[in-house]
Amino acid sequence: MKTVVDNLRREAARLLAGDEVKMVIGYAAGTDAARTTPCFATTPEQAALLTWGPLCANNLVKYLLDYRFEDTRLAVVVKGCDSRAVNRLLQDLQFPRQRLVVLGVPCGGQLDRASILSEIPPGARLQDIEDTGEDLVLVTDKGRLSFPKDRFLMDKCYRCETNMPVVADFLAGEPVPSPAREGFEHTAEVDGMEALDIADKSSFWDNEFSRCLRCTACRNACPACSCKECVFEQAVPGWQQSGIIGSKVNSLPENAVFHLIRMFHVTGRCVDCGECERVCPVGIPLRLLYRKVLKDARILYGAGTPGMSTETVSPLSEFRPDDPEEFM
Amino acid sequence: MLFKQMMEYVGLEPDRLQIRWISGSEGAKVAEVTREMTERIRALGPNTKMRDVK
Amino acid sequence: MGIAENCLMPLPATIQQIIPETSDVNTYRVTLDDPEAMANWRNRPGQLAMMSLFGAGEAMFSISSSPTQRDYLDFTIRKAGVVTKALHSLEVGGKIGIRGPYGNGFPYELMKGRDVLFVGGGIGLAPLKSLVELMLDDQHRADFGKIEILYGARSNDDLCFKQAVLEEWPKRPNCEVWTTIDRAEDTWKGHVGFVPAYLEEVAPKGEGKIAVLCGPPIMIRFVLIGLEKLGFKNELIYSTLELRMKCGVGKCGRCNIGHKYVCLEGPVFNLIQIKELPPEF
Amino acid sequence: MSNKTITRDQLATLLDRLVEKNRVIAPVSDNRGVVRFGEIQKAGDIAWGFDQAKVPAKSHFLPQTEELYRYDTSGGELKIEPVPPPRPAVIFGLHPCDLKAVAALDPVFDGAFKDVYYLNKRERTVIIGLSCRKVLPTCFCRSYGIEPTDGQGADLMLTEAGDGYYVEILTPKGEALIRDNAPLFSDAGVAEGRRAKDALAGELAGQFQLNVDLTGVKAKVDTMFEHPYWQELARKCLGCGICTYLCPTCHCFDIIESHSGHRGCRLRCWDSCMFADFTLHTSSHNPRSTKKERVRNRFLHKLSYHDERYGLAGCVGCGRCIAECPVNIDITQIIADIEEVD
Repeated sequence: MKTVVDNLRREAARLLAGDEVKMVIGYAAGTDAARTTPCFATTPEQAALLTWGPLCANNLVKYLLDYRFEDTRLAVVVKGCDSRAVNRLLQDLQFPRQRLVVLGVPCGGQLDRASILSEIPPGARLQDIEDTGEDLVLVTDKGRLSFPKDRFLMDKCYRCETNMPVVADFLAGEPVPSPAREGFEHTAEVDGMEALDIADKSSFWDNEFSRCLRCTACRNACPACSCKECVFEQAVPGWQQSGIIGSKVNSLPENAVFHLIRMFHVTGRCVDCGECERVCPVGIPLRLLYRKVLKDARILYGAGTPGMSTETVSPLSEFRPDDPEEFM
Repeated sequence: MLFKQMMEYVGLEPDRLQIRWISGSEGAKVAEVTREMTERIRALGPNTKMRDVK
Repeated sequence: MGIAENCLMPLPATIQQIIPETSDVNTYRVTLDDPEAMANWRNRPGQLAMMSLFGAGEAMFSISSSPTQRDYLDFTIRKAGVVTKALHSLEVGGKIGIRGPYGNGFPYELMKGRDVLFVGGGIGLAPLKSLVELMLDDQHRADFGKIEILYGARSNDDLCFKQAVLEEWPKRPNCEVWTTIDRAEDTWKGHVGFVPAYLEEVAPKGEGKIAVLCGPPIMIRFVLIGLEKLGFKNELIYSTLELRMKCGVGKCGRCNIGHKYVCLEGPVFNLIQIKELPPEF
Repeated sequence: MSNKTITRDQLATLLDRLVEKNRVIAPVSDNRGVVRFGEIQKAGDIAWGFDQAKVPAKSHFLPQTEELYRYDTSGGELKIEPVPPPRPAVIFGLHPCDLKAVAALDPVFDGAFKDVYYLNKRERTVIIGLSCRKVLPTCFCRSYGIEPTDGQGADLMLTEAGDGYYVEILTPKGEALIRDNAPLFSDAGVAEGRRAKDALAGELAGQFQLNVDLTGVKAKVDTMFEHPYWQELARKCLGCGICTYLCPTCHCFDIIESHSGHRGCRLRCWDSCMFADFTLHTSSHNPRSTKKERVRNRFLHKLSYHDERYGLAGCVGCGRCIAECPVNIDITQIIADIEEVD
């Protein structure tokens, strides 16, 4: 881990010193030991703030969109899952390849902050987290607590498809074993949900959607959401004046419509980075929605996980005579 | 088709969505499909899931 | 819970007359349905009211009629967004809602005994008109000195209140009106050029004089610079600042500039106050 | 009336009884363990072991979606119908930071223009506060002069003591509630209750991990409007509404149209100054057009504007925004930074 961080800092400092990029978007230490925070280094000195580890869940690719209309060159640190989002943005011409330096990091899995914090006894202060490879040691002012790392692994990591970046100009470390585990079928939960009858599905999602705060964190963290103006915020065009899209009304139907529209809009774009689910403050299992889309796109159109390469075409932006349909 | 499967997944009757390809010259088909759709929706009853406070 | 006690509840009102101003601006002459509410309505020039279009929403507008006119309220409104489009689709007799008045309005008491220069751009003349007409009213005319009005718009068609600006006001004693449009047109025989440039050309003396302005942000910025050059004192320059509003009563958190709410402490600020505000408008 | 005690069972009985004639609002947990203030039907619905409700109590006084009035425009006529006044309510389980937050909201909705929706609910609600049981790593109320056992702002303040609660009676409203349910309360063990509360206060004071020094922060931040700090800070912001929606003192709202045919209603909905369209003009001019202006506005509001307008702090140190921000924007870090930067 230490070498990766050193390599990352060295490369970032080199890029910044040589003016090859104006900014390196990476991770820096957070305000407590169980988190990191996005870091925007613009000088070689600031490159020393960069860090890397199992608490870097944020998908930083989203931030590229903030700079898409500028003419500066940027570098961004990506994990395997994040790197799919890079390909997606390149494919959608949301960011030009020549203005981008991709700094890849080998990822052995990311940890769930909430599960870590739940192990800290009341009154104890988490001071550091040590990663011994197999075990994770939570260092507190009241003593050291050791746990198998798996205990804190994020759900998405059990089903990791690519723990090494699928696109990178610089790799900060040697490949590491994938955190993916046997027995975690990619679609297991989706299959389970599909098996329910429609009334049970309805009540399951009613329960989830009714808790939604409509804070839009899922959308704002989502690298697939690259629209300059989101449909939910459009100045209402005539045809939907009495419609409900874009309303801030928090009610079950409004919330359900919000999520259903999002589900449809990320088809062929969602790279399953899991940011939506991570940022949701009320714990809505959003990946269960978007993984359904991934599964159906795979079955109906033979589409793989978006962003695995820049060659694949999104199933909804291509017509093939043999596409399944029922409307002709 | 994808969207109908999504609807079903969140518990909406997929029959509430119908997409038909009808050319500008097929007036009779429009009438027929509309009639069929209307009956289908009648049979499904009101869409209570999407009903709002109004 | 009486309606009057609820500051977010609009009063039913009816459109009595629609006066076309330009191709996309109309003046709506409105009365409150409750005669008592109409009789009790008091507003200062430059104050705002929230107009409600049922089925579309609410939006804040300045009242363009003179406060001395007690039988109705005028709103001069361009067709632009959801609410104004709905308004423009209504006819005489159409039902709307009104709540207000909101904001501070122009401090016309402080203007007594002084000459006043008005600078307006486009539809920005609407709130100024309210004050101009108050000052020109026989009842108040003697209280104020010379009245000068410099008014411009993008084109001849965009000039509002043509009858008043081109015909009535110039004929009033001790009242001078200059008009200009941005670009030359065949139908326009008058001055051509932007308002700030015309102001420099006309060069009214600033000494001891009040200036009152309203218009698009860019015009305001340059006119403020021009007025300072002409010797207008900062505390005697008044401008309106308009921001998006939802409640009008200082609660919804939208129209703040620094810690000031434009719906309560504005929309009228003098230049000293404007300079103290953070530049976020 | 002097202070009382109440046993756990009697408190449950009290709440069950209050449900008959009041809306009773208390911390409830959903199937994923997210605690928020919601209406209960019986005392058993309460998430008794809660540490902090994620969604604060403002949701009772300023609901996320609230009907303001209904209208009917059929036949070319216009009828506007007010909503019925709110039912009397009891809200139970506000920790000291949330009590202070309600106090911070009061002057916003009072004043020259009275907001009857908020004020009527406020007037018809009895607030039962509850001392904290522990201090979370993100709590910093103490920096705002709040102790986790402070009852200020509550009508009754409960503190766990032995098998029950020590009950402080702080207002005539609280006194009336006790009088109406006198048999459930006891005078026994009041002195022990008082001592237990003092002991708890001492213990909790030592648990704070986050402390900030607010001296001079307002004065400093008032000079920092043009500081490049905001641009740097805003880079990481996603512009979502988590911090504002979960903040107990944030109160921004939108008024929304909802109609079908001639009938409709106006709804007041939470809105957020972090949203790009919040200040967008019809002309497409936007005074807070980028994340920089929006982030700056939020923190200036918390650290300066609210205080400037109402003489009360706009932050109560509840730490919800720290805990939930997906990119680790941390107001205590910002306060420290403000003191640091040139």
